[in-house]
Amino acid sequence: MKKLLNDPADAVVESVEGFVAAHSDIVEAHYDPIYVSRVGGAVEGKVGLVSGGGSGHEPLHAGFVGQGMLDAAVPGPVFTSPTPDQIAPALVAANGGAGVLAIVKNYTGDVLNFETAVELAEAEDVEVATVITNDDVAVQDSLYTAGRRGVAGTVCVEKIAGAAADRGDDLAGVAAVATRVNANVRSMGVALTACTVPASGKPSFDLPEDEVEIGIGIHGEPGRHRIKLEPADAITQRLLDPVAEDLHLASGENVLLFVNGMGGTPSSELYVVYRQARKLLEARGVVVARSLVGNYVTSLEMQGASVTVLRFDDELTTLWDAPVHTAALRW
Amino acid sequence: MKKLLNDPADAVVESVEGFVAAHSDIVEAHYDPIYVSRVGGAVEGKVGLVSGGGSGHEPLHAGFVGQGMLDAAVPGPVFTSPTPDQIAPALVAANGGAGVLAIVKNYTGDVLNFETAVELAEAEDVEVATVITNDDVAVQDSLYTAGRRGVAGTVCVEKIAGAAADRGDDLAGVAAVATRVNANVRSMGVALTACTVPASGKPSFDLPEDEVEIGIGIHGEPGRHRIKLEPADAITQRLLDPVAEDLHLASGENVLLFVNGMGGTPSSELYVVYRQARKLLEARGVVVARSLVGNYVTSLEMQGASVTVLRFDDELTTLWDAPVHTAALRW
Amino acid sequence: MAADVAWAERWVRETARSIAANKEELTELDRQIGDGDHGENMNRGFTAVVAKLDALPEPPAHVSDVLKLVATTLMSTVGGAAGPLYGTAFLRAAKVADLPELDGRGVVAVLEGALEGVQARGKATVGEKTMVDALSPAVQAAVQAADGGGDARAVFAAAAEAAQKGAEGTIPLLATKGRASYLGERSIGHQDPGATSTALILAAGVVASEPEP
Amino acid sequence: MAADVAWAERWVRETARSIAANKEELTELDRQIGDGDHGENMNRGFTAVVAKLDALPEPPAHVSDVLKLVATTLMSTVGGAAGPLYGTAFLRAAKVADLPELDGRGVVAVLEGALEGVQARGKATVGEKTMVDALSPAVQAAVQAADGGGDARAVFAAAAEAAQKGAEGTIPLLATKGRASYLGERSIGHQDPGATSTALILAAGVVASEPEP
Ligand SMILES: Nc1ncnc2c1ncn2[C@@H]1O[C@H](COP(=O)(O)OP(=O)(O)O)[C@@H](O)[C@H]1O
Ligand SMILES: Nc1ncnc2c1ncn2[C@@H]1O[C@H](COP(=O)(O)OP(=O)(O)O)[C@@H](O)[C@H]1O
Ligand SMILES: [Mg+2]
Ligand SMILES: [Mg+2]
Ligand SMILES: [Mg+2]
Ligand SMILES: [Mg+2]
Repeated sequence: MKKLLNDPADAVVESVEGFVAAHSDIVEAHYDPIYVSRVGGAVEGKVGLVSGGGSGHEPLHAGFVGQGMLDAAVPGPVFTSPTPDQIAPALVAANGGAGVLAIVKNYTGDVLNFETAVELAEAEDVEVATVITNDDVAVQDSLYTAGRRGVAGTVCVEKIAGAAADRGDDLAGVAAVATRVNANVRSMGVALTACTVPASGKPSFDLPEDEVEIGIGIHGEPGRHRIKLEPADAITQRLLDPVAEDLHLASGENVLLFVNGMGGTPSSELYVVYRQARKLLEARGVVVARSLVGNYVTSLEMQGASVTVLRFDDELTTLWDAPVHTAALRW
Repeated sequence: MKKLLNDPADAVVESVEGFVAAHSDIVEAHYDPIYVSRVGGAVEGKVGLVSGGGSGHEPLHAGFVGQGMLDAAVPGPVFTSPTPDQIAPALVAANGGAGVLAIVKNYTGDVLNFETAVELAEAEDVEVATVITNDDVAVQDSLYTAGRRGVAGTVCVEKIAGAAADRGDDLAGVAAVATRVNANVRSMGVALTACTVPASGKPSFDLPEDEVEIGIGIHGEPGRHRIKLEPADAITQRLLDPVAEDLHLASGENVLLFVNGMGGTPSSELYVVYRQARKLLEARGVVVARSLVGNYVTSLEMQGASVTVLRFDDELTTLWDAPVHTAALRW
Repeated sequence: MAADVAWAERWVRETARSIAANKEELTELDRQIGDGDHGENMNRGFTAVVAKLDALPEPPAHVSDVLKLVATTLMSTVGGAAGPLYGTAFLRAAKVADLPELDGRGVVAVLEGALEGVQARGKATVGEKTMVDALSPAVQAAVQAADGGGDARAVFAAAAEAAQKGAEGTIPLLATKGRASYLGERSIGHQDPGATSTALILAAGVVASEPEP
Repeated sequence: MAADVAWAERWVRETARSIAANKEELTELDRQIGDGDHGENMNRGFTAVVAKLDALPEPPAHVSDVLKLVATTLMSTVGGAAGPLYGTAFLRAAKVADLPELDGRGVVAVLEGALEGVQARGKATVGEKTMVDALSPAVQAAVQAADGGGDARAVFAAAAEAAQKGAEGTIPLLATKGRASYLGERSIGHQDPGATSTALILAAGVVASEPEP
């Protein structure tokens, strides 16, 4: 394993230290337990937004702390949900008196740890609503799984819910917007290589030089099936089609098209994927009204990409366009 | 070779197509010969800025086209300088009547092709000044080399010269600012892995699992020497010290600290490098006034990073802070 | 033999030792069908438990004190799915371990409490390829052993053996809970890491009840 | 034999064939001490040259027309260092090839023009591990052969042989120009890709002057 790290046990803390030092105008860190919050603390009267989860998905979530998005982010160990005693103080710190929305990706660990944390925060008189994101169409949502995973679509939920909180919606309102985004966003990913969790030092799975994993999550877990490497256009279609179909996209609808890099794929390749995904949407009569291309929800140094589509309506478009000022997303 | 590409021969064009489609509010592309320019064309009365070079360094340069930075960017084949007949039309297109500054990284190929292009543009009555960037301290600037390479510091030159052009400096003035930035910026990089040029399909060099290359450039070329893998703090010191010494940084000086990813290294690791580089600067009494951390000048999917330091004065700081609105840099 | 607070402390320390010794194996199992952190997670948790035990100003008075310390420590250090699940398991176990010493029936109650805790949080039933597939047969075996008049040690030994068999029995199962469920059919053929750590924890309880040499 | 426009066209087409056949080798040499694109670059250029030749409404009239077409095409399709250097080389060569047919002296003039062009643009002298190390001995050998009364073919053959030796002679050299110079000492022990392509280009000229079978 080759990484620019010191002791793997210190990786998360040292990375957070560097992150808040580089962006000290936007974020600050609390240690022991560790979480990242907006400089200046909770905004009086605004609904607070908190997310968190295992590390290794940077810039998710700390990179999205700042005006117009999150108020706090809680990083667990790499690919491991943070603990309730880490999450609860972040929930409390994000409360400006109007309550807090917890945005949780749908993994057993994240859900369970946030559940307990919410109980702890409520015991300190913080009103908390929780929205669970589950946009990954690679997982069939049925009796036979833990339910769809929350992946890149989480960024859309965080951005738009952040804008709703900023314009003054109350907790129920912000939660309703977040739920609506989650209901209208779908993703699907591909891995060209595995990634290596620093503490284990071994690749998360073994993938022959001529094969790719379709339907991967963001924790270096293997996907649903393997195929021989294909041209980007063909792979993109394998990602876009299930997304479009699961959303029941109709001709004339407006969408956000978001091509997300898994961490180790150069942006030139992401734009090749974007190009084809857009063509396929346009062939369906769908209008790509907004775009996002880059590494936003990653799996360490994994090579690969995911395609996310969010169905827009006028309100969601306006909220997407609203100003955001975070380390990783800014306009 | 595993990449999200179609025919490698089409990679540059398809990537540019995706890029301009995703950022159609900022950039547009011209094909045959291919270059990228600001939507709306040259700004009347403003000095135009043009850069270019081999592809594979994205977001450099097309990602920096937009308000406050470049007016046009010319992508060559991967790691191969564009040709004069590609560059010349971009120079002409960027001319708003006040002349054009060409920002060229110091490689024999780039310098020679821009030279001819400038002659061609001048033949069309466009006044052109050229600034050559050469910030890479890994190469000793002596009789025995083609001179230092232009690497990540080029972003600083493009950003600050862009701001100078925006505030209305004339061509000589913009060129002087660019020259001053180049004189005060130094970089040094490390590679953990090689990268693979799509057309060749082979890694640019072979690096054992326990070794890293110190002093690499941005074309997948091997560095000056190899060492056994060390902790991030030790490697960072090997990058930062030569940079600080070459700049003769003195206690009390203000700098921009820029940690650049080579493309395949996750941002969590870049922040670990940033943390240590900042500590080392502070130990020298140097004030880190501004920071930039991310993939800005890459070598395809290479894993690694470079450390860039720019000595600030008040004017350069103001110009760095001036608004910029490009696909890859925005504030 | 009856299981007293000294036994409980030995159990926990032996668990920590065993988890550390099997850290790589647990992680490797999780790498196959999960995200490759289970060994790391459990080891972080039990290392913290031992540190907390060592730092106690005076030795714990009751079995339930030990189990409660394990519960809160796992909850606040393990994270992931295993943290809340084992945390709740030990919390419920602590609640029913309200006697100074546990006899065979007492051990059954503790194990039943643990199973109840895991199922209350995780909603998994037998056959879903989770730690429930080790813990549930362990409870059944414990009940049988207690019905047959077994003492604490005998009951625990029966439970541990059944847990081990249960863990191995997860190999052919298709996962429908936890991360492994995302793999669908591909989860078949691998042993569940959580069931494996459950078997290790129970086996450690048997070692702890062995007469000192 | 004298070198006429038909020969020039054969030369160029044979060069394109040879470069394509040796593309991988050139790239591999460039991978060792450069950025691994020289084969790709040269092949892109000469493929374009052949396409342009094929597309001409009528065959070129003069040797200089062929060389000029090569020059402008390489300049606009090769990029990198080699594009402008070979482009300028062929441009200068075209300027001196102003006769319908070249004799031995004519070939010398062409090669001298090419060398002058490369040096005007690239500022490299002999021993810096560049294409100059193939082209410069080629010119010397050509002069000698012409002095000895050699015809175009004999002069070209002498030049090609010397270029090949010169290219091989770059192996022990320390690069001080071009990308390889960044490697310092580590550039020693590898053959320069540009010198190698120069040798291929000259060798193609000899093949082109072989009597048709
Ligand atoms: N719903 C559940 N009920 C019971 N056990 C579960 C459940 N979900 C997961 N587990 C157990 O947790 C184990 C994984 O733990 P761990 O790797 O530490 O957490 P994570 O999956 O969050 O990385 C699985 O092997 C399984 O035994
Ligand atoms: N200054 C120079 N003078 C003469 N030849 C040079 C010079 N710089 C580079 N070269 C030649 O160019 C070759 C490299 O060409 P190529 O790989 O196509 O370009 P690049 O180095 O831009 O990738 C080198 O092998 C060398 O022979
Ligand atoms: Mg985990
Ligand atoms: Mg090149
Ligand atoms: Mg796990
Ligand atoms: Mg080259």
